[in-house]
Amino acid sequence: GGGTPVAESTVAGSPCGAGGRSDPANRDAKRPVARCDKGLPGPRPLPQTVKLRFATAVKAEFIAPLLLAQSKGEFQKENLDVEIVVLPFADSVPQVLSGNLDGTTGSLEAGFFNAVNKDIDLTWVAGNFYPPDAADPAKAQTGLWARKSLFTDPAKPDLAQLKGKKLASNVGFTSSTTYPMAEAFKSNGISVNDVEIVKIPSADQVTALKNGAADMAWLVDPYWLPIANDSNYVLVATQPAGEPLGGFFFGPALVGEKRAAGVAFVRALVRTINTYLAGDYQSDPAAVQAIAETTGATAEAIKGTPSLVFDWEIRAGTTQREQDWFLQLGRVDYKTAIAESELVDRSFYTDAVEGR
Amino acid sequence: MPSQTLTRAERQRILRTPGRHELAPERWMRLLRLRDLALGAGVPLLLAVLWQVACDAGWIDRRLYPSPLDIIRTAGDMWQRDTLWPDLLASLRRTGLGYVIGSAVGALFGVAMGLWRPIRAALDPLLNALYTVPKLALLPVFLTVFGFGELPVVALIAVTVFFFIWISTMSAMVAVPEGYREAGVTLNLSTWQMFRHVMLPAALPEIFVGLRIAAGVSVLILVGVEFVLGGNGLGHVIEQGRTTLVLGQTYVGIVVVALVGLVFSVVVQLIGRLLMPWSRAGSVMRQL
Amino acid sequence: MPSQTLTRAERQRILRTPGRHELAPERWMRLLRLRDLALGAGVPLLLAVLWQVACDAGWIDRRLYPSPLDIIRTAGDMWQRDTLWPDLLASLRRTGLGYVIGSAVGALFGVAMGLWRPIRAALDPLLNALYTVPKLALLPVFLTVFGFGELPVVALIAVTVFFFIWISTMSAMVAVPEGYREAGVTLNLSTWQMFRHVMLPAALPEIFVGLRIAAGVSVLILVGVEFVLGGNGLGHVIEQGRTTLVLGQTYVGIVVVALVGLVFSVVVQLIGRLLMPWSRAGSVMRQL
Amino acid sequence: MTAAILAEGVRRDFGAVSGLGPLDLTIDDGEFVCVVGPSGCGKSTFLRIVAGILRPTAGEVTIATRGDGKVPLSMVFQDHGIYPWKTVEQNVRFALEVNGFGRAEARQRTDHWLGQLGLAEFRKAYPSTLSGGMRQRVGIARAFALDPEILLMDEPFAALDAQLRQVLQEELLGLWQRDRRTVVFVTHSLEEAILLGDRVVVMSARPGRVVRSTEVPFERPRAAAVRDSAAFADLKAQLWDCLRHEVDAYLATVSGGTDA
Amino acid sequence: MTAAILAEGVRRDFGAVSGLGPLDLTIDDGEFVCVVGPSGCGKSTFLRIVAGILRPTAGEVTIATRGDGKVPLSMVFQDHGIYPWKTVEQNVRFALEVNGFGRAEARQRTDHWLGQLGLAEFRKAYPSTLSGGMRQRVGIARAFALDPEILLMDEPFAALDAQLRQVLQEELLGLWQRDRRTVVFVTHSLEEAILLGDRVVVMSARPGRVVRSTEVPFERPRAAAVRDSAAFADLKAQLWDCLRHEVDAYLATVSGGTDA
Ligand SMILES: Nc1ncnc2c1ncn2[C@@H]1O[C@H](COP(=O)(O)OP(=O)(O)OP(=O)(O)O)[C@@H](O)[C@H]1O
Ligand SMILES: Nc1ncnc2c1ncn2[C@@H]1O[C@H](COP(=O)(O)OP(=O)(O)OP(=O)(O)O)[C@@H](O)[C@H]1O
Ligand SMILES: [Mg+2]
Ligand SMILES: [Mg+2]
Repeated sequence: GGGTPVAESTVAGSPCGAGGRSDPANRDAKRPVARCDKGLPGPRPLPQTVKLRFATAVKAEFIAPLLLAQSKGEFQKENLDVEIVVLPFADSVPQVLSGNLDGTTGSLEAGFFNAVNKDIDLTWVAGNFYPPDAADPAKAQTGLWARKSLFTDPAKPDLAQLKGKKLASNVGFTSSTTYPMAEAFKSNGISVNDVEIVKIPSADQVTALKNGAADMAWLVDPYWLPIANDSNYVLVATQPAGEPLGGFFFGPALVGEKRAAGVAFVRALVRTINTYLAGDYQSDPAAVQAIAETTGATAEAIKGTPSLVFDWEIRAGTTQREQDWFLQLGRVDYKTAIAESELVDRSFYTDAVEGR
Repeated sequence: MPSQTLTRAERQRILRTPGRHELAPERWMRLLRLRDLALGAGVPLLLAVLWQVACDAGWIDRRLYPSPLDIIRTAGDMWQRDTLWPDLLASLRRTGLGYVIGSAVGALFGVAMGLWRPIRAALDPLLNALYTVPKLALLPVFLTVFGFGELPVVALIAVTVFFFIWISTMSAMVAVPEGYREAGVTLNLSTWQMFRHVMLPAALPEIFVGLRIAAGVSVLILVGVEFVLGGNGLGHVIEQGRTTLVLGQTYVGIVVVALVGLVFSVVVQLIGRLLMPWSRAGSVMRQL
Repeated sequence: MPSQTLTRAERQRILRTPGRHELAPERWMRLLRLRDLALGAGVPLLLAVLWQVACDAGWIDRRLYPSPLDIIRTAGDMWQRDTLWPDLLASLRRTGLGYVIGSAVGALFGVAMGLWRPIRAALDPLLNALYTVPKLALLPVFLTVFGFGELPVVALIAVTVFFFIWISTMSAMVAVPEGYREAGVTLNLSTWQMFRHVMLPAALPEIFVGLRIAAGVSVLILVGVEFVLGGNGLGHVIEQGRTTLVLGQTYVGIVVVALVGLVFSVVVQLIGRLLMPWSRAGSVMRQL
Repeated sequence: MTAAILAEGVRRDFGAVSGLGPLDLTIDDGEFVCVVGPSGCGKSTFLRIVAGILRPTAGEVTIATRGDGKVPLSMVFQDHGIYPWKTVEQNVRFALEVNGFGRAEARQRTDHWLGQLGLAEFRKAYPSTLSGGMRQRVGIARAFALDPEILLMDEPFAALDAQLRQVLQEELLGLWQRDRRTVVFVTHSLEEAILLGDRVVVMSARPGRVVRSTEVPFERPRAAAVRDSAAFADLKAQLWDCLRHEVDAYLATVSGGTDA
Repeated sequence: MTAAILAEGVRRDFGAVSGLGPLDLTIDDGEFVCVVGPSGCGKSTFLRIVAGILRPTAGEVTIATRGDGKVPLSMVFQDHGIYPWKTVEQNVRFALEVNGFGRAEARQRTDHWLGQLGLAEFRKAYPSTLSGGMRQRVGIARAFALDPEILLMDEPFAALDAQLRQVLQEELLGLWQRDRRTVVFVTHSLEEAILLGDRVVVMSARPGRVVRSTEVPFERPRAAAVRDSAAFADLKAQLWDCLRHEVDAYLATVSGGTDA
């Protein structure tokens, strides 16, 4: 597991303190991530129990704040009764709209922007995580892995040499990883349109790399593990540093008439992160055990990938950067980017950490 | 005699007269065919109109479920942008190839297992178990064996179709009335002749039920496979529309898939009728 | 007379003698049944052994494809940790419920459409088109209609099973020889009696082929649905093993699914035999 | 006397083939009519029209029943018409039960007729395990047990041995005489026709019309000895001639083609 | 003379039912044997054993053919045994073609026999559009066209009208006399048996054994007038008695049970 500097100092008297906030524009890799003390911000139970239903595509480590908040009773402390259903992001959107779901979790894929563009009320209210070593390709992690033999100098891989090669992907350039990939390609002078997409599910992408069906693949946790120490493959691009590319999305009710419940929900998430998931949480057997129980994975499997940096904050410009690429690639069905103000609402987590 | 009269009054009369079909068979058949056509086209049309009305009235949220007119419009757009045609072609090629290969191998196994009990005994449990193995979960195996590109997609379709045709053919073979076989024995038919002239035609109607079922299955599995594999095809169109929430595209894909399935099924049934001219001979009641 | 002798020498002799089956029918049947069992169990076992050998010899990459022994070991582990049983139960409940509902409704439609041509004409094109609509793509609709929980899963299975039983039943009804119906007419059977005593038993063998096919389909679709929906069940076990790279778990799931499918199919066939005692009466050849 | 069956200009075409020519025939209430005619002339077709299985292409059949029996009409089929999924017993009993006979009566009648037809031992057997003649007997048992007002019989005794045939002929006559049922009996045996019928109707070759309708002059009950009488031989010879004429015509027409 | 068919102690059980008792029968090469017996006594079963469709449960049948015909054995089935998916013509021609007759000969024979049997007009018809008698004629045409060394016929003329029956009896005799084929002919008509056979074999009730085997003393060719001779009547009466005894025994045994 790895670790990242954490904002210290809690202002006495405040429910969390200055450490609970950071400048949204700051995307420095070494930037301290927002944190409060263990157990903070303290619960402020709602007058009446509110039932909420949230969707997640999978029960995996990266969604641990939601899972642990439920299993550790943090929602209960807020007088929230949260039900978690397993449903892919795209399928959950109609249910949010029809009120079957109060919110959903996911990443900034093209579908989110298309949905908002179609007046589907969906608001990004909290971030989720980023890998601890993001932006450091020297460390094996989630990112774009490529066959070493593609490059003349594997030590300093020139992405331009990926031109015309095959990229394994389960959705194509509509997911949130489009942005980091596109940036990496652009900085090497080629476009994502210069590679050929081979549609293959995430779980099978390593197989595809091995049998030649693909030359490269964006491997998410834990699929990069089998080739982490394989000298035939090299990591050429990673997720950007300090910038969650997804998180929690609220439907119209939570943003509107049930706003108090929305704040309580985010407060419980933030408290869960501070209490169980801060720093190198994988060194705490109890936390690993809790994650294992809620995700159904084994403790070893969880420890196989480094501790994630859970970050509830939303960086300024993330939605713009994602949209830029989707617009450029024609993956969204509108022409001018939607303003961040229509997509993001940071007031939930600021209210949570500031005790409002 | 009063009692006699009473008995007469009690008599029931039953009339056997020509029906409309007998009086003007050709006209009646034409009418029937027209009625069938009207009903067959009318019911879906009616549903579409109801759907449209529901959308227009706002009972259905148009953002999530596009109206029939929206779908037609989107389809027109996609057609003009040439984004539907290549996917349709790709899907047709895959499903056609997979269907033909899967049916051929399935029929082969079905025949062999239907005719020889030891083969049946040996393979039935194994194939029965393999039947329900989720083929998509074995994707790595398929990718390893068939590499990439069209081959694993076609193979997945073929493998799925295989099981349906296998079961239908085997059941049909086993169900052939023994009388037919017995007559064949006295005609000194060789195994091949017995198969060609007796077992196959006797089993054909049931095999064609299997072929019809498998036609639908091949389209279904095609879409399922294209959801995850192969970056084009109707399944891809649907899936892409879904994940990017361009739902018009998704519904266009669904409608096209449904039409493909309909045409496929009709074609299989037509071939069946051509191959089995005897199946309608002598039928009198069934026409009504 | 030499020519006479020659003719005699030319004579062919054909013998009709009791076969092994006729000489000791019970013993022979027992032997046959034993042979069937041995073959049926032997072939899968042989394949498993070959697989094991290939794994042990390193021809197959054990990290990607666990050996049979690995699978058994993992299954034992999972069993002891109580992580397999609840998923199996959940899956059985869903698939059982969906199968029964889907079959019942499918049979209903099949019967109605098989017996009445106007209904058939009206619904056949529509259902044929709906048949190939990828049900998973309509997940949002199902969720909106059925809410969350077990209901949409069961509904998806039921809807899929429906189409298979519908086609089989309808085809079977249409294929019932007219002679049976004609006899029923002279017996003054009511519509219900005609259905109950004539059409249904005549169609039953084919309907059971459909039921057997649908048994497998219900398991397949169950797994497919559980891949994306519902946080438990065998499909979830398989998918989770895949996404967390615990491949042993995936293969345990696959094997359990295969066994469930096998048992399901055998049960359907046994019920069929019980319901159709006449189907084996009078059969002499078929036993061999 | 009133007509039980009145056929007026009845025709039946099958596509281009006309199976039954314009046929006019009146069958009186309580009459026993035997129908003979060349193979394929439309005898079965006529019975099927009367039974309501087929509709005529033209013409009309009027059937009048007294209404004193539970079952107006029943038929013995040339190809047995029994159900392979019912045992011998079920085949008979089910027909009775659906026609309003009570359980007990249905059982009793079934037992009686299976016994009469020598099928008691095979009551639990499925038809596929029976010989051809036994299957035909099941069909006969069913029709007899139903005790219909009008009994249509299509070559019912063709597959039975001479003795059983005689036994059943007597059963049939007994049944007919007791309640004066109307019987239409198709047979290929002129002897049988003369022995059983009040009247013998000879049909022409396809499409079948009535070419001759002869009252049988023998008193009932007819002893088997009637066969040896000159009148019997004479009638038989007449019918034979009439029939031969039809068959010859038939063979002359149809056997043409490629063969000289 | 040598035996064409030699049955020694042939038995056939169907589960608990014994369908054919120990049967011993020798049929000479070129002999025309008619078999009569009560319905269900095992006549068809015996033919099926000889034809190789069924195996005996015990005993043995030895069949010796001269080898001078293309087809050693062929059979006319009681239930026709023709294929509904083949037209009348195909049903016959295909049987010829698979048995080594050349295309031209197969066509010629087919045409000939369809003509003889009055089916020329229906050559393109499927069996489901034929009358019962017509279907049976297709089966007969097929067997005759094959010109087998041993011809097994199971009630072949039962569904045919008296005239056609006579025509076909003559055809059959012609065929038999020309090449001295061996014929085993099951019938329910004693007259037919006496008229056609060299020998009449009477079988007992189920399980069938041979209870009587009588040479027919009439010279060939036999005129129809033979029927009127005293010897004919006498022989028929004898066979009738013998058969009645069997049928009575049969009815007595099986009709028991619930019926008095
Ligand atoms: N497949 C079978 N299963 C069981 N029993 C059978 C089977 N085939 C025939 N039998 C029995 O064997 C006996 C003889 O049958 P078979 O058909 O040989 O009679 P048959 O002499 O030809 O009678 P018929 O004159 O009525 O045609 C019958 O009693 C029948 O019940
Ligand atoms: N379903 C049908 N389709 C076409 N033609 C038919 C059909 N049924 C009967 N026919 C024709 O009608 C004619 C009369 O048939 P039918 O069965 O009434 O003859 P039949 O007098 O009963 O003959 P048999 O004595 O041989 O039983 C036949 O020539 C036959 O070809
Ligand atoms: Mg007839
Ligand atoms: Mg018989």
